[in-house]
Amino acid sequence: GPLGIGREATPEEIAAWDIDVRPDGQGLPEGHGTVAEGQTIFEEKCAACHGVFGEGEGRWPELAGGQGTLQDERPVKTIGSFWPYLSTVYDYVHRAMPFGDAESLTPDEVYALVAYLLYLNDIVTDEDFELSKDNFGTIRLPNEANFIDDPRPDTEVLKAGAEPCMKDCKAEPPRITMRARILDVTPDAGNDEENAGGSVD
Amino acid sequence: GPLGIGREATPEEIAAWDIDVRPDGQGLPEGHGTVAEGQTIFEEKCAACHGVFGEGEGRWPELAGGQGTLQDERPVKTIGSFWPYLSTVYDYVHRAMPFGDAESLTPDEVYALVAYLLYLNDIVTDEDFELSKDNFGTIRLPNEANFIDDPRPDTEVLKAGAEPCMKDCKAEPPRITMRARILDVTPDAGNDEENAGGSVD
Amino acid sequence: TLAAGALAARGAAASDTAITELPDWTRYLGEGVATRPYGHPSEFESGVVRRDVPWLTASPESSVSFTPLHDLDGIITPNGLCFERHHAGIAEIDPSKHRLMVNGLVEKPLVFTMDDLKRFPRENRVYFLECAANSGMEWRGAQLNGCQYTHGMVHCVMYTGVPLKHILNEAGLRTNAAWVMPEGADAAAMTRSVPLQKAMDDCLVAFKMNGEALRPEQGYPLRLVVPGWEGNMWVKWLRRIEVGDEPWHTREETSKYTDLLENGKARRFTWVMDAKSVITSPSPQAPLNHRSGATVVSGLAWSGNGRIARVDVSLDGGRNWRPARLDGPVLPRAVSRFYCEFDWDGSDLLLQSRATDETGYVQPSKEELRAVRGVNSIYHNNGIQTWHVRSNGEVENVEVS
Amino acid sequence: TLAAGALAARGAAASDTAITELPDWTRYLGEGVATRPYGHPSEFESGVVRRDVPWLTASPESSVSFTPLHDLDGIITPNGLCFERHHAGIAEIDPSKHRLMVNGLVEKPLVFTMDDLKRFPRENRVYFLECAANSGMEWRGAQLNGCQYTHGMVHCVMYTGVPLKHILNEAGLRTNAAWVMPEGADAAAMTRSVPLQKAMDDCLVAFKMNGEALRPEQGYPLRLVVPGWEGNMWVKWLRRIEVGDEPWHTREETSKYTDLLENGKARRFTWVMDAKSVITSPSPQAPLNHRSGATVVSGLAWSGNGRIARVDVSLDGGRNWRPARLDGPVLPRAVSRFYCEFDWDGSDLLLQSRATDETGYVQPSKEELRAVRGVNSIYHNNGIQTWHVRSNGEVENVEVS
Ligand code: HEC
Ligand code: HEC
Ligand SMILES: [Ca+2]
Ligand SMILES: [Ca+2]
Ligand SMILES: [Ca+2]
Ligand SMILES: [Ca+2]
Ligand SMILES: [Ca+2]
Ligand SMILES: [Ca+2]
Ligand SMILES: [Co+2]
Ligand SMILES: [Co+2]
Repeated sequence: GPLGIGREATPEEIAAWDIDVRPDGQGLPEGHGTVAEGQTIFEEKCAACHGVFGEGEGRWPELAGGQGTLQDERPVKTIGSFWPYLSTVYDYVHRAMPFGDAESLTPDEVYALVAYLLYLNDIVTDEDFELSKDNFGTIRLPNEANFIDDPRPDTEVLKAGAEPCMKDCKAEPPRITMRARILDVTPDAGNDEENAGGSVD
Repeated sequence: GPLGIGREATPEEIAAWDIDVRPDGQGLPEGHGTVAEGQTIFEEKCAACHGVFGEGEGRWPELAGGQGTLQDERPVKTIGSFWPYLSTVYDYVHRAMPFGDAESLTPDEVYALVAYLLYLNDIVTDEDFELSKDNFGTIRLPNEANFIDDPRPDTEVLKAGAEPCMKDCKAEPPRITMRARILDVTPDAGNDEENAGGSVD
Repeated sequence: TLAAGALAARGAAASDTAITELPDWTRYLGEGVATRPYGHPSEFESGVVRRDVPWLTASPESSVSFTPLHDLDGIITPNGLCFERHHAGIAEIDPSKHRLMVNGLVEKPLVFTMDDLKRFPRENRVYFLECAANSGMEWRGAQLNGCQYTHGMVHCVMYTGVPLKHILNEAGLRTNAAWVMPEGADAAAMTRSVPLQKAMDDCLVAFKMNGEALRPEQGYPLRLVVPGWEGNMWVKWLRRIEVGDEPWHTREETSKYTDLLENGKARRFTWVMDAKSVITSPSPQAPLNHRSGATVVSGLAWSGNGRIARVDVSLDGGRNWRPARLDGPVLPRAVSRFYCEFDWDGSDLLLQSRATDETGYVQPSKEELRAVRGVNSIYHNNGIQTWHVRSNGEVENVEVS
Repeated sequence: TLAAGALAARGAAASDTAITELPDWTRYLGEGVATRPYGHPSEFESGVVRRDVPWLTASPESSVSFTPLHDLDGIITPNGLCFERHHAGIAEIDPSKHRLMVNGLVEKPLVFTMDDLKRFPRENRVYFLECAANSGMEWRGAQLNGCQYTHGMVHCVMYTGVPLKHILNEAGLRTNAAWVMPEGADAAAMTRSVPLQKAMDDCLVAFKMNGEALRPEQGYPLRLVVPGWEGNMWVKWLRRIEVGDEPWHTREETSKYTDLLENGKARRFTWVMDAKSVITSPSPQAPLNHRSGATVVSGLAWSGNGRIARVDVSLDGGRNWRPARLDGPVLPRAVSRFYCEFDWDGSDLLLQSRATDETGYVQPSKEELRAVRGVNSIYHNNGIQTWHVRSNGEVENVEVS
């Protein structure tokens, strides 16, 4: 049972930190904003990094586009092409963006920005569309159904007492098929290769 | 068997590092020095810390005296009162002294200093006494016989399956018999007590 | 076996002045005690550092720096060398102002100070933390030439913390509680959904690593520990735990940390870090300084599903294997150190290591993994690593047929 | 048991501005990765340091600084906080110039570079290192007010090193070999006599601690590890190992590190560190910040003779005992962490801990020790430590009847 440690949180304290939003709408605050309002805010607070059309500036991430590319050699994963739930957009924009000024947006501003992000991703097409707590649940993202549960293990598992292959596990002596693309990564020798592509997630 | 790692040491290399001296005399180099010669060197190189008579200066250690004090409340342990073997004096003075200029003394100088340390401890009384490799083994220190082997464990050892005392292990409720002498040791509060006596060995 | 040539060459040589001329450190006093109240490594170890690869990310505040695995040994990662993965830089938190809140499906929502948390029963456990994106750059092929970069988003320390179950029981779980959501106090305020069974099993709310307070880069003063599961769930700068009946589908488990397959579907809630191993020495940043004879191959193996059962090493690119020696404590969900000592004949080698854990799971080759996952899943690349060792001791990251 | 008063007091209070006003670290970016290639603790932990007591010794170069045990947890001591004990200050050695020589009763005297040593098979082991002079100031009574000072000449890390037997076998032992003498490369050039059986058993020639190179204060680049035996034998800055048929009776095992008894005889070659324990929290430097209710007593126990079997804790000065909980890995010749959680009624306490090791040896009280050893043996004080906890949470080092 309880040890008598800590104290009860006040409702005001909980309200200050309880900012998460779930797909069923739990956690959405009262508020509303239109695509047009969102565009204004986006151009002021977001476009410098994410691009006017959410296409990404330099190395900053893109927020729109890429629909239908998930099976390409280089998939483009954005809100419209990949994210399952709109609630995640609200939740994340409010808690983490703009980068460097987190939790500075009001609920109305966040609703407006989310509406604009839907517009950039062609999920809504009307600039006068208004997103609010009341209609939030009616918006479904295109890729919602394409997530599956973890089926692992998905490679070899030995039966009890079995050993992995130890001898002649390959028919032919192995040949080298690829060498390191970026030979010298150590920053100190001055000959680092630049921007070989790829990123860390 | 050997793995073929490393290389053979040359005799010159071994001679540079093989400086240890054993009680049976193994390791003593050729050389000699008198008490009088040792006094000259000691006063120049040692007395500033150890005192002209080896009595110790300030906090630096004493090197002479204390014979017969080992059962006193505050024993004085020096070469004369406590050390078992003279070889240790040679070995240590050569490898570690003077403090800050280790291994700077020649064998003749070390023999002379050891002779002088014997004189300061009244083990030899003739200022013209000369110590050398040849007569080194004839000098015995007074406390040689008073060392015994480790007999531990020397307190309670439980028999297999037994438990230590858990209840009513003292007849009376314990009283505090002593409190910390040095209450505030932390150097940061500016109220440290000075020189409460004792040292670390 | 004996390297006869090496022994023959070991005859008398010229004396080494490093021996015959006493160095200064044998003659003169060094610095005294307490000149270094909190010590630091020798200046001669100044190359042993975390490193980043600037072009990998948009900004250093949302980025990674890698553990120098090639320079380390044993199973403990020194605190100052644990890889970093931040999303809004390092929060510098005043512990006297830090609070932990528990709210949601609880009898009583609670707030704790750091002093409060230290009154709960606590535990000490050695656990690895691996980011699911570790080795992510290597999915398509051999990319970065060094195990610090290919495998350096892993570390292993002893955590001291309160089992999360004690904290949840203090608040009292409602009967429909099924998930918990840890949340960070940094400017990324990261959140993840953790199933209640895991939360009540072995999760810790930790405040120490390797005996001292968490480092700021690792979440000072408080972080979540989710043994064996992907590092992203081990929320740093932990400020809140919400209890709920459904997952939250946060950005870090939807946009990110889902594994996109060839067929366009994406796996979600891929929590466990499968068994994995890597040879840390020799490796591209740790070439061999001798040309033949007694040689030590050293590496790490770990599994989110428990203990490592065995590690095998191949010198010929996976065609033939020999068992390696697991050395020191083999602890569940911690790294294990393995060694393979062999007599090198000086010829080219294709070194590989392959871990098997206590469930029987065998670390797959990269080809086996790609066959199942494609090349765009980004995360959970636990494929076998190959190093090409040349006769001159240099080592390169390669792939083999 | 429930602290009813504490629960009742836990009702709604005024809101904490630390929560309702978002702190800067939740709004703004922190420093990016790789701004700290070798990290350091939070500035808020600046009090967690080694400390010395200047009046204890003649000079800081031959002196000690103590591990801050009261601030630590678990069983791993962070490298920067390991106590120091030097006799000529800290040698700063260039590893490329450092050599290890093996000479004496061997088939072939050998010289090794650091690279050579890394070609031998190696091991990783967690071991405590305690100076035999630890707690030496406390023989006559309660002296220094803090476990950092009363017990701080102990640390515990994972060593990586070569079993000494491999190195001795490489040189080839002559049949009359019976002792080895390690020697340091610093300006104290410390030597000790180690019986061959111990040398061939579990001694290591170590080059890493907690995964990275030894710290200069701990003997970089090489030291001897003599598991369970007094710290003075673990020669730092190791440059030579001589093999012989008799002990050398060096200064460090005659003038020092012999145990003078009441009858004027002195024990020599008192190698093993007997079982010992101490409560690290609460302790004088770690007072309690609450006045009643759930309380955690934390401490360390260790034995040079193997594993700790049990630790018991007393709240009433040794009259009655309860078993403490050993937590985490319990390894032979390493420290073990113990805890005792209890419901404090706020009254004065006389806290003690008592270790028992796997041989059945029970940590004695200080009176029991004095009865056997007198008060002038300086070394091997492993007596039970008593802390007086007051109602206001303050703690003092005391002795009791
Ligand atoms: C100074 C640069 C910057 C600014 C300004 C900025 N962002 Fe971001 N944004 C980022 C970075 C960097 C990330 C990725 C962070 C990470 O993954 O740790 C990101 C991520 C995002 C994501 C998630 C993308 C994904 O696919 O996971 C969204 C959505 C987003 N930002 C929206 C916004 C909005 C809306 C604004 C304005 C209110 C904004 N951003 C302002 C830099 C910026
Ligand atoms: C700058 C101070 C200093 C000078 C000069 C100095 N010593 Fe010392 N000596 C010490 C210190 C300090 C110790 C104790 C070192 C330790 O235990 O680590 C010591 C210890 C000794 C001891 C061992 C004492 C014991 O009881 O264990 C002997 C013998 C000794 N010195 C002899 C000499 C001789 C001979 C010289 C001159 C050639 C000399 N010393 C010069 C500081 C000095
Ligand atoms: Ca919520
Ligand atoms: Ca559009
Ligand atoms: Ca480079
Ligand atoms: Ca010798
Ligand atoms: Ca005289
Ligand atoms: Ca003070
Ligand atoms: Co995953
Ligand atoms: Co001893």
